[in-house]
Formats: sequence, structure tokens, C-alpha cells
Amino acid sequence: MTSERPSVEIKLVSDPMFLAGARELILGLTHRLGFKQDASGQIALAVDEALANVINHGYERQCDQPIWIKIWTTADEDEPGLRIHIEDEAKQIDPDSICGRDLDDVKPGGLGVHIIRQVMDTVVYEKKESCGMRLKMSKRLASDTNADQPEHSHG
Amino acid sequence: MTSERPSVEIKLVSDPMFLAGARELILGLTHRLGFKQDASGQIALAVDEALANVINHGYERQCDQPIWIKIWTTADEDEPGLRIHIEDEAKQIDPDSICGRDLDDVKPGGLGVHIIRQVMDTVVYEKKESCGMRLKMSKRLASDTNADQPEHSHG
Amino acid sequence: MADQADLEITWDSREGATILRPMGDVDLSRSPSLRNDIRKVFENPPEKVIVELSAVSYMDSSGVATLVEAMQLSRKSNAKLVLCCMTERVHSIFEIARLDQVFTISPDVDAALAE
Amino acid sequence: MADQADLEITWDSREGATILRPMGDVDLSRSPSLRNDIRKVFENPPEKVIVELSAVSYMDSSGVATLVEAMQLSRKSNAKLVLCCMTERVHSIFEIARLDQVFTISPDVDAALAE
Ligand SMILES: Nc1ncnc2c1ncn2[C@@H]1O[C@H](COP(=O)(O)OP(=O)(O)O)[C@@H](O)[C@H]1O
Ligand SMILES: Nc1ncnc2c1ncn2[C@@H]1O[C@H](COP(=O)(O)OP(=O)(O)O)[C@@H](O)[C@H]1O
Repeated sequence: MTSERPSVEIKLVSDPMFLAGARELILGLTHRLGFKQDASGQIALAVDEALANVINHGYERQCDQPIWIKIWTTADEDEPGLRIHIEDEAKQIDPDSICGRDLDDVKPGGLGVHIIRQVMDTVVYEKKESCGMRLKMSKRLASDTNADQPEHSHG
Repeated sequence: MTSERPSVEIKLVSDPMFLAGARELILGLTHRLGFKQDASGQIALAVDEALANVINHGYERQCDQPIWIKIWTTADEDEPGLRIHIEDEAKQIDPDSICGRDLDDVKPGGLGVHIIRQVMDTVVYEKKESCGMRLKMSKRLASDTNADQPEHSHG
Repeated sequence: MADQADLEITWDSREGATILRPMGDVDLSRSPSLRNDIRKVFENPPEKVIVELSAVSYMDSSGVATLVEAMQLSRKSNAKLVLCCMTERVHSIFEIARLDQVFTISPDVDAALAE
Repeated sequence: MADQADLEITWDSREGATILRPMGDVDLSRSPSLRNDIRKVFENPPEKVIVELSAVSYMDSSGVATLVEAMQLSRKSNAKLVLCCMTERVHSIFEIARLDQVFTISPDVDAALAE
């Protein structure tokens, strides 16, 4: 189904000032799809964290590089929900090297990847065919805010 | 300046269910740019009306056709604000034929174009080079909610 | 279907008036639900129809068109139509459309009942 | 510049404590403002620093990182750091990051002063 065209496709420049707009779009969309307010907020947070990582790590804070958000709503399928891809044209890295810090070792940073994995049902990082990285995430409507569930393993 | 790449570019399918997400994105972005809440709400309304018109008239309610929203933030120029283009691949019509009903002749419909012209600083409809229509709108940060100003003439 | 296409609308009856209370954004995707309910009300028109809008945070021109249609239906059936409890944001679209003087708009349900 | 890059942050002083009150979303674009102000506070560290978060409706991990840095600064200078008035949404990110037990979090400013 992710081979079909996305319902919504956003291309934005890698400037932190556009994070707010992206979050609000996700909130509006998830709300409309029937996600509860909590879950909507968490999905928006995951997208924000993913975009922030592309800006910080992928593009090393360059503010004029492209980022794509592709959204598939899977409303009429067995498992209604959302699929979201975040794509960049930054340098390619080993997907297994993308992980957060040990949560017990309290220090600034290292939380974004944890948040993404905690909030979404599935999370897979991969190298794109040509250049750049792709983060594939999904969240089913049925899966409540799964903050208490164990994290998902790498893709 | 609209020849530069847009800061944010959204491609969505012509399904009314995505209007909410588009509105929220505009709200988040305009708020972040420093527009007051009133003005943000009005710009989101104008975009909603423009998208609804593409869905209703351009695509005659087909829900799977492409619509593009292109947004340029003109933050560091003399006149900080926003430029927004809404583009479709629907049939081309004479831009001058796009106008609302006589406001004194109260009946359902015919308000969208009035709203767009009232809310935005500049509003121009045009045929795209290849196929489809383009609506070009702009709003300066300095122009307060100009609900009391006369409407702008056609482009 | 995950798509929450329908607007939630509660119905109430008070002093001979039917009170409709839509909840959520009334945009192109949701105004058909409101239109449906309004048509249903006018199948057996009461003396007065009140549309209570406190839970409508956003309305676009498709919602306004639906309410203009309600006004036409109310005239046909000699019923009174009153809108009430509008948020500021919703009121502003009535102003832009110069319909704020055309509709009877009350601050609250009690005032709407007294109209 | 139209871009409102800076977070609005008010400073207050009460019973020997410095109270910082950021207003708005604390995300990657705005957390540098908060970091700046926090560093400024610890240039002359008071006994207690309270970060009053009632006007912060959204925070991402860059905001949390800034507050973790504040905690480290407070330990270095033997000051007490208390967060208070968190909205539920902001609290949930502290839970996800398992930091809700690491920070001292009070329901309101009075409780924060009493900590
Ligand atoms: N989009 C990305 N591109 C490259 N590296 C990434 C990306 N996202 C995450 N990483 C790597 O994963 C690490 C952990 O990320 P995260 O948990 O968000 O914490 P932080 O961003 O604070 O370092 C980063 O330090 C970085 O090395
Ligand atoms: N994007 C568009 N494509 C084609 N025609 C349009 C478009 N937008 C507006 N129009 C024309 O302008 C008229 C007025 O539009 P509007 O004021 O929004 O009222 P309504 O949509 O209720 O008819 C429409 O009836 C239509 O003929």
C-alpha cells in the first residue's frame, strides 16, 4: 500500500522554523482520522523529533536542504491508521547506528529516537536507493498510546 | 522572489478530509511567522476556501486528484509575510469568470471567493502554462486583518 | 472506516424549540452531516430551530451555506431560526459574508429561546 | 525579521528563588532562547530556580535536553531546580524519557517554593 501515491506529501526546507507547521498538519490530520488527542499529540511529537534529527544530524544544521514528509492514510483497510515516511538527501549512515542514549544515564540529548520508537507502532530507518535516508513509521488507530509497551526493535 | 523554491510545498489529494490538516499547517506556520491569531485564522480560512473550490469546481468532487500548496515565507525582505500558490490539474477556465455572488442576494454558496479576496492582500487567478489553474495569494505581516478594506480587483 | 466523516450533532427540545448542537469543525467534509440533520428537523418543522454553535471552533463557507439553506427552509415553514453561542472565529466569517445582520444571532440558548 | 525566533521568557524573583516563565512552544527553533536564559540565571546562581511551564503547550526533546542541562548546572552550583505547572502534554514527554522521577516537578509555584 505504500507503493501507492501518498495522500499528503510535504516538502520543506530544513529550517527549524517550519517544525511548528509540520506538527500542526499532523495534529489536524490525525484528529480528523479519529486518533484521540493524546495519540495525535504523540504522533506529532514523533514527526517533530524525526525532522529535528534530519536537521541536526543529517544536514548538520544547514537550513536550506530538502526534507520530505509522505503520509498515507490507511482508512479503508483492515488496520486503519497512518504511515509516514520522512526522507532526506543527507549523507547515508548505517541504520543500526541510529539509537538513543541509555535512558538511565541522564544527560542532555539522546531522547529523540527513543521517543519515536515509543510512540509509533513500527519504526524502520533505511538508506534510500539513490542518496539520503528514509524513516518509515506507522501507527494504527487501534493501538492506543502505547507508552507502556516495550520498544520495537530496529527494522 | 516567487521564482525561488518554496519553503514548504504540499501535495495532497482532492479529498475534503485533508482540509483540516492543511488549515492546521497554515495556522502553525503563520503563528510562527508572527501573525496574530485573528490573521492566522483568516489566512487558514482563505486556503481552506481555495482548496474547497478546487475540489468542488475544478475537480467536480473527484477525490483523488492532485492539489499543490506552495508557500514562500518572506521573512527577511522589506515586507515580511507569506506568499501562497494553490495549483491544480483541473480544466482551465477564464480567470475573470471566477467571482462570488452578489452579497446582497442572500442564498447558499458563492462566498468562497469573497472570503479569499477579503482576507488576503493580493489574489490572482491564472491559467498554468501546461494545464490546470493557479491561485496566487499573499499577505503581509504588517497588513492587519483587513476585513474593512475594499476588495482587491482581479489580477 | 477510520475517517470520521460525520459531524457529531446532538438534538434537544426545549419550550417548543428544537436545539441542534454540532460539535467539531464544520468544513467541506463535515457540512453534509449538518445539512442532513437540518433537513430532518424541517421535515416536521417546530416553531423554532436553534443552532447552538459553542462547540464549533471552525466553520468555512460550506457551513455558512448550510445555515443559509436552513434559513430558507425556516422561512418556507414559518419557523424561526436562531443561531447562538458563536465563537469569535465563527462570527468573523458571518461578518465577512455580511450575514451577521441577516441571521438572528443570540449570545446564548436562553436569549435564543426568548427571541 | 518576521520570524519570531525568540521564545518569550519572563523572569521573576520570590523568596530567594528565580522563577523563569517561558511562553510558547519549546521546540528545536525555540529551545536556544530557553538555554540562553537558563545559562544567564546560573551566572549568579540563586538558591532555587523554578521553571514555570504553564504557558508551554508543547515541548520536544530539545526542550527537555535544555532542562537536563539546567539540572546539571544547578547541581554544579548547589542550587535547587524545580519544574512546575506542567501541562499534561509536556508531562508525557518527561514520562516517555523516564525523567519524571529525575526532576523535581511541582504542581504549582507555591509548592515549588516549598520544595
Ligand atoms: N536522521 C538522522 N540522520 C543521521 N543520524 C541520525 C538521525 N537521527 C538520529 N541519528 C543518530 O542517532 C542519534 C540519537 O538521536 P536522538 O535520540 O534523537 O538524540 P540526539 O538527537 O539528541 O542526539 C543521534 O545522535 C545521531 O547520531
Ligand atoms: N478553483 C476553481 N476552479 C474553477 N472555478 C472556480 C474555482 N474557484 C471558484 N470558481 C468559480 O467561482 C464561483 C464562485 O466561487 P465561490 O465564491 O467559492 O462560491 P461557491 O463555491 O459556493 O460557488 C464558483 O461557483 C465557480 O464557478
